[in-house]
Amino acid sequence: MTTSLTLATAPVVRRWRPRPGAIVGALMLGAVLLLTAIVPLLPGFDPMGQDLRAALLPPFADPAHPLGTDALGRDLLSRLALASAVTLGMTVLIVIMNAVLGSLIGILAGYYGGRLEALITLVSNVTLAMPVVLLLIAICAVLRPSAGLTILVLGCTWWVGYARVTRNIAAALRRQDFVVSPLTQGADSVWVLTRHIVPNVWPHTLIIAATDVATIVLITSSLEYLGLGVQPPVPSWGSMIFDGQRHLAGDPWLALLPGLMMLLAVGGVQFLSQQFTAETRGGLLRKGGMR
Amino acid sequence: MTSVLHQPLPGRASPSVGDVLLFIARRLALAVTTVLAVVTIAFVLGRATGEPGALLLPDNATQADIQALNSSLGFDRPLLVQYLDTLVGLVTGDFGDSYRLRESALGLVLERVPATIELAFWAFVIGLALAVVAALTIQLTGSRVLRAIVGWAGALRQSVPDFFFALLLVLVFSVLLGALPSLGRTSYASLVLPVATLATGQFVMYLRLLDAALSEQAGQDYVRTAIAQGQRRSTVLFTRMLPNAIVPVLGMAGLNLGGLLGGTVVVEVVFAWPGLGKLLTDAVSQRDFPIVQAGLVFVALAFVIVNTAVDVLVRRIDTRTAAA
Amino acid sequence: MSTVLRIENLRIETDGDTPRTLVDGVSLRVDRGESLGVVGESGSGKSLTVLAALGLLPVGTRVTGGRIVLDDRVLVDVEADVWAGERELRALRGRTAAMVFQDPMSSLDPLRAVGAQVASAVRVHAPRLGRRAARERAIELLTSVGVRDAADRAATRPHQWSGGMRQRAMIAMAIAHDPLLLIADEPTTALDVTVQAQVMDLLAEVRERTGSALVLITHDLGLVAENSDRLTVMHHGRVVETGATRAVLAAPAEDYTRRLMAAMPAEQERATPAVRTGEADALVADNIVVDYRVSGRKTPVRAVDGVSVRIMAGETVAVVGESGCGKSSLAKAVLGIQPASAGTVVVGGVPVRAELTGRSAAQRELAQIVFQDPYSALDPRLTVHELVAEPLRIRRAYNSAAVATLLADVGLDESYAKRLPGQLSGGQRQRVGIARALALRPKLLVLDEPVSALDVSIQAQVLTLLDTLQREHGLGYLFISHDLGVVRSIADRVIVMQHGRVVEEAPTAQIFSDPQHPFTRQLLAAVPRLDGPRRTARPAAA
Amino acid sequence: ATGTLMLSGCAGGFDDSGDAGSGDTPTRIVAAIPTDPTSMDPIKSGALVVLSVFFHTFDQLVTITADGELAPKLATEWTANDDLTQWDFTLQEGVTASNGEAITAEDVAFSYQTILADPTGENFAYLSSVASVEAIDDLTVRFTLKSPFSAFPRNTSLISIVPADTYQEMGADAFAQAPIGSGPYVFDKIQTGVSYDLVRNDDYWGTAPAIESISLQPVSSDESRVNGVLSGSLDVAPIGPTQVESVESQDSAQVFSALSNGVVFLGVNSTSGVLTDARIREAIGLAIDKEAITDGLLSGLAEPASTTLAPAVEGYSDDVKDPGYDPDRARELLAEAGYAGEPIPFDYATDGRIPLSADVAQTIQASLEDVGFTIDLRGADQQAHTLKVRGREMQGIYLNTWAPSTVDGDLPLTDLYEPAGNNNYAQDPRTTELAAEQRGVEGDSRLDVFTDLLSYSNEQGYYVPLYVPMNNYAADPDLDWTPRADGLFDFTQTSFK
Ligand SMILES: Nc1ncnc2c1ncn2[C@@H]1O[C@H](COP(=O)(O)OP(=O)(O)OP(=O)(O)O)[C@@H](O)[C@H]1O
Ligand SMILES: Nc1ncnc2c1ncn2[C@@H]1O[C@H](COP(=O)(O)OP(=O)(O)OP(=O)(O)O)[C@@H](O)[C@H]1O
Ligand SMILES: [Mg+2]
Ligand SMILES: [Mg+2]
Repeated sequence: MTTSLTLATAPVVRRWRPRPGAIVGALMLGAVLLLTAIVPLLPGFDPMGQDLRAALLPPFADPAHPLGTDALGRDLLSRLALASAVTLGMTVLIVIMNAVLGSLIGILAGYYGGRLEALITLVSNVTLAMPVVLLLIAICAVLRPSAGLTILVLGCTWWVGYARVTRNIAAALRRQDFVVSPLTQGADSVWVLTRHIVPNVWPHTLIIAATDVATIVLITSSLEYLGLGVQPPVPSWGSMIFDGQRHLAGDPWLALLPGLMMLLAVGGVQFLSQQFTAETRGGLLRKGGMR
Repeated sequence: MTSVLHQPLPGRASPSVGDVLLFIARRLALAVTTVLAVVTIAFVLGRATGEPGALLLPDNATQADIQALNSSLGFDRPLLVQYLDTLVGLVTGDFGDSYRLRESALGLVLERVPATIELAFWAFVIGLALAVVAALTIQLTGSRVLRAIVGWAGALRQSVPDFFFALLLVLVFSVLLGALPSLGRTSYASLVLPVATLATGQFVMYLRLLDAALSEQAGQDYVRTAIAQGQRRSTVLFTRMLPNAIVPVLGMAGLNLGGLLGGTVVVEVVFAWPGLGKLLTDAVSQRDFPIVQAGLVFVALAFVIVNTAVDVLVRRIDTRTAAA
Repeated sequence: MSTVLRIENLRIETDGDTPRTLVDGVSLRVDRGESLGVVGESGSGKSLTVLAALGLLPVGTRVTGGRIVLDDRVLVDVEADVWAGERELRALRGRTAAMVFQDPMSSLDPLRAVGAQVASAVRVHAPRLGRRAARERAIELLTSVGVRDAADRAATRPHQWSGGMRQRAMIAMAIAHDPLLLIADEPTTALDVTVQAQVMDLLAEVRERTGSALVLITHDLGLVAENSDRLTVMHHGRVVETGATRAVLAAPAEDYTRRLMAAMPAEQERATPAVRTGEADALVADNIVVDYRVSGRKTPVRAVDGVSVRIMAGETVAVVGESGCGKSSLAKAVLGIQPASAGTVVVGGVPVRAELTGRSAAQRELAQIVFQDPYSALDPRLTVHELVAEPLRIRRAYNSAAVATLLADVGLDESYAKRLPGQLSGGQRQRVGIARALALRPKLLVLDEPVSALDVSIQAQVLTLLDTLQREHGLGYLFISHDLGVVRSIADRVIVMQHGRVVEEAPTAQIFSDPQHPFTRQLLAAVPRLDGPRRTARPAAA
Repeated sequence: ATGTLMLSGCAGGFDDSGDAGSGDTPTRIVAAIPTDPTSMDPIKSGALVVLSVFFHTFDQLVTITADGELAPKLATEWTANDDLTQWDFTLQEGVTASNGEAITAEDVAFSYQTILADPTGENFAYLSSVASVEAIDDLTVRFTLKSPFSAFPRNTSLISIVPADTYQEMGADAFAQAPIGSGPYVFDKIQTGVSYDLVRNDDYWGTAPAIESISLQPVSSDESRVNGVLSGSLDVAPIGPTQVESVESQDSAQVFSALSNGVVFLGVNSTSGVLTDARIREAIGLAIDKEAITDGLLSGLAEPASTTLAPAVEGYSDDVKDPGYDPDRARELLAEAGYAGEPIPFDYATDGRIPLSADVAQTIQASLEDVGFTIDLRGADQQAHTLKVRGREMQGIYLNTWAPSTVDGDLPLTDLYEPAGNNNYAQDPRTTELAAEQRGVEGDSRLDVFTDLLSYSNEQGYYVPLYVPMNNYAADPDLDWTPRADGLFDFTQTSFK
């Protein structure tokens, strides 16, 4: 059931015809990336420089700080750019780690089955049953909380979704003739795994990864709230929103600007990922009557 | 007439007693190993995070006082003994008293469970129900516009972190309109905002899954068969496509509900909702290990139970998986 | 008068800014109680035409011209701007006209008991019938289409039914309301010949009883010859020829019809065998046993039970038998994909281990397989060039000239090299599969139903190709098929299997002229032929 | 006051603790406390936040008023012998617990003795100076101390008196579930970590408070507390300094601010690395612009501190000076000391006791780096931070705060300057000596010792006092209430307008 579903929705290489959602998504994400890339090149870029006497300047009030300043008088535009780079960098790392780890585990489980699969099921159950936040708090209590630690912990615990999907696909692929065929021609499992299973699995991984970007950004920002993650004074979207939240009544832009960044990036990725999902075949239920 | 009709009935509609027992045994083994593994991880991490004595006494307590407290809590025993003690506690259901609150840890956890279940349940049910309704509407009307609107709204919702979304809800509905309580668990009204925060997220997730699954089903031949018999499209949608589409979604739902029952710390913090998540995160940071152990056992069990229930449900809906 | 369905000048196009014409000015007519055969190659618009008649066109296509009249009701008249509504159509579907679709596997809801599905087909147009009564009627219907113990079986779900039985259930649903018209869109393509014969018998019997007209869509000319009164031949979305079936087949007026008939495998054996003596035997398989372990069962399923096969170089040995008799399992055992649990395999004079992993790369190269389904045999992500290059790369013997030669061998020119499987027709895909199999110069080629998914014209091309290659390279073929016509035209020897055992083995000519085993005879009798017995006698009433 | 919206008629599931006050002035108060209280057994439990409950439900021998003065409560008067080692407390007559049990000197002695018997209890540390307690007669309790202690009565303000017979009959565990005391309020309902509901004790021996019922509810998030007050779910809640301005601008709430009894300071490990050099320690103090922090970052809701004691605290003296803000001098000192950019770890707690701690830490980091320091900023959650402080694991400087709940300098002094003190890295014999000395003297001479000690500390740069924060509260606009310096709630004098 599940396998037929996943196989049927398999994104096949087709002509590149962008959908409207994807264009909007690309624009949204592009805006964030552009900001991230361009702002550090501007002369006023200084995400760390404090000036308590110029704190909480509103946007557009001071040409030196186009988007205003935060509670410590730091340039908001610079911090937004740096935070975007930091958060996106972390997120991408975490997503890649999980995607690679999860797909690897899933593919091996699906391809080899049997005991290995049973073991992996157990491990993923334990991983799911153990709340990540608790794990992270506990680990941070031992080691110093840092962006690296967050990346490591999240990067090693969020893979179950990938493993499940890729396991199903790999198990289905394993029975496909085109996977069996190279074996009869003298190839070994490594050949089959690398040339046929992985290339047919990774587009699915990519789709999960795209939706995961959103989740991971949200999770890391929630973790910032608990002090686990990027450490001040380096900004991240999460910490900027949390810090800004305190000023929501008086100086709402402090929270809203990073929120907007997050909206643009996360929403952008989601819209963009719709490009890769299978064209929804409306089937027979779209039409009524002859016309 | 040839063999086709003379072949024995392949498989049985209802699984035999042996099958059921085997299934139960497997599930139990999985549950036990999962809980054991979780408890062990928690124990190891717990011991690595340090002894709690210093956190329990006021600032002017001396090192000697702290030492005395730590050893009275049993931290001076060999690690293995402590571990075995934990396991014995696990079996007997006695996790000891919370270090901080000096009450039965299990009792404290169980005290929070209703609040957590209430939140998780409503968020889950409302999210799923709305998603089903929306997905069915999209299929029935075949409206691209509707699908686009719902899709975009969903993407927007998912781009706002829960804590921020919750805050915005509070600002609008509690502070501005004064229509709903902003915190606590005092009346049904106080359920609205936390549930809304979680349910919207759930809704978006399930809608995506369901819409994809239903669209998948819409292209299946059996749908065409039913329409060609003169069945109403809505009947086909409800009685044929939905059960087929819901099977893969249920698997996800199981995982997800299991996760929700583990607590939703952020929402609990924003709404001062007395749930398990906050209790557990506090307990971890305060090194209140009895609560951590009891809570994790509950979370792991909830997870296993929910997923077993989902498995059973799926096997009931789709007997093919039962045969395999 | 007595016309049930009349389609005039039907035109179907795709939606969108640049519509493609899929069906172009098709006209056809079905009279009461009559049986109309519709033939034509794949993609010629057969299905769309009849789907349009019930307003079941798939999303993305629409009627843009012509008229459809069903039982004197105008469903569409584009010029007069008449369009039947969903309500009106619903009343007709299943009652005036009912359909039986090709794939009985996917045409039933996998989650509902078959009986319940039949019952709901009953209740659609008899809403006042109680659930109980509908259930009883469903069992009655199932019994009437030859399902034994229908009452018991009704409670089971489709996956517990065999293909033939599912098709019976489909027919039971279709005749629930004694429709004036039955539309059967390739109702037997997924079934083997014996079951196909049963299903066609059943349809004839049902029509005898109900007096329904039949539209039979297929690309099997033998099948229409035996089962239709009139014949419509379609090509590229147009009707090229219409007339009384026997007359058209006896003297095709149109070029396309003639070509179609020429592509049918000749009903005679190969003239000149290609067997090479003096070379090592392509395959000597002795006493092969294949067991499948099935979870929940103590004893394994024995799919192949002591089968021995010997194939000389350049010889084609066909394995025939009904579905599930163990043909594919035998092939897999020879290749080691599903290791034989007993028996020995010697390929090209080299004894090899039972399991694939136990065979060296060189040993594996000796035997190659061409899979039945050309769709799943090729990695959708690789180009034709890459696909053919793969076996060479595995062997580290890749050069692009060799790939080009292989492609040329199977009749694909350079322009195909860059295409993806999705951009190839079934026959072209099968050629790529063959090129892949040939790349390693095997001694033995196992062909597991290599043409059953292809329509006759393409099938003929592939068979010719196989013949040429065999003569050139002295390949031994283990040719698995249930299409006896194909087998007759290509095989030197035939092995007939039943329930995992060989029941008869003989040279092709002997099998066809003088079958010994009753099962072989039964199999032969079930093959539809142009001059086969007619099942479609019009009921006297008409 | 609270819950403008209560769905009535939805039976079950919730305790519809609807508004009691149907008249014009509400008599129920819902207050948010920032953290979960611990056990409701006052013998075992002594964490600050619990005191907000115990002040209402139990009597203590003495009490500390909102402005930090010592005042009689259960004890009407107290006297010490000459060397301040023996204290006699005379009790109020006719006090009964809410279950009718009379509270006498026996009960007081029992409460103290039980605490003293268990060194692992939370309250034990407050009584470290006590050798023994005995009831002399029904109304007199005598404390014998191990050494002279002039501020001893203040410590008794933290110890709640339980009815001895009841406590023993019920046993500690059961008592914690349904505690009984002699305070102006009695427990109505305890939901651990959710709400602590109190109702007025109509048989209270003292003056009856105006508020009929109190509900104390833990709400951990700043924003939630503000919104709770703004939306009417809460009547009073502690809030952060950044929220004050916006709450003030709203009609639906008012703000109370009061200078606290605590000081936020930098702890300095003067025994390791470059910080062993006094010049470098001095440079730290000189590099930090305290006024910029208090006026800018904290919006004026704090005052620069010059000593490790807050002005409200007994022992504070204006005479103690700190070197002030002089970044140039700091640079000179660094150059003199030959500081070559060795990184100095700077630990702080990301959440918890110090509002805006992350911002404060970052400001300090920036100021220090401005004069040439290399600072390695390390955040951790409050508990991990506390454990590190307690374990004396800080390697460089760290952000910390000390707020003596007795509002007396003795507690912080013990911790900061005596050998066993958690924050005491210097282990300087002189500070040890002075800290002990103040206990044996009273009045102005005690103040002199304090002045010496704190001045010496500043000179040595053992700590860098930063600021005295204000406790800020958002409250119902009609609430008539005085916030306490120690940040605890006491609603006995409170009413609605
Ligand atoms: N939904 C659709 N959208 C666009 N084109 C379609 C659609 N369905 C079918 N077609 C095209 O219409 C043409 C006729 O299709 P149709 O299914 O009628 O062929 P057929 O004669 O039934 O072939 P086969 O024997 O393979 O079933 C084909 O070229 C097919 O690709
Ligand atoms: N993986 C498997 N596990 C269990 N039983 C199997 C498996 N594969 C095949 N079988 C059983 O083995 C028997 C022979 O199957 P096989 O596929 O060899 O038949 P076949 O002759 O090739 O049929 P067809 O014409 O339908 O392809 C069948 O009864 C089938 O159900
Ligand atoms: Mg067709
Ligand atoms: Mg087969």
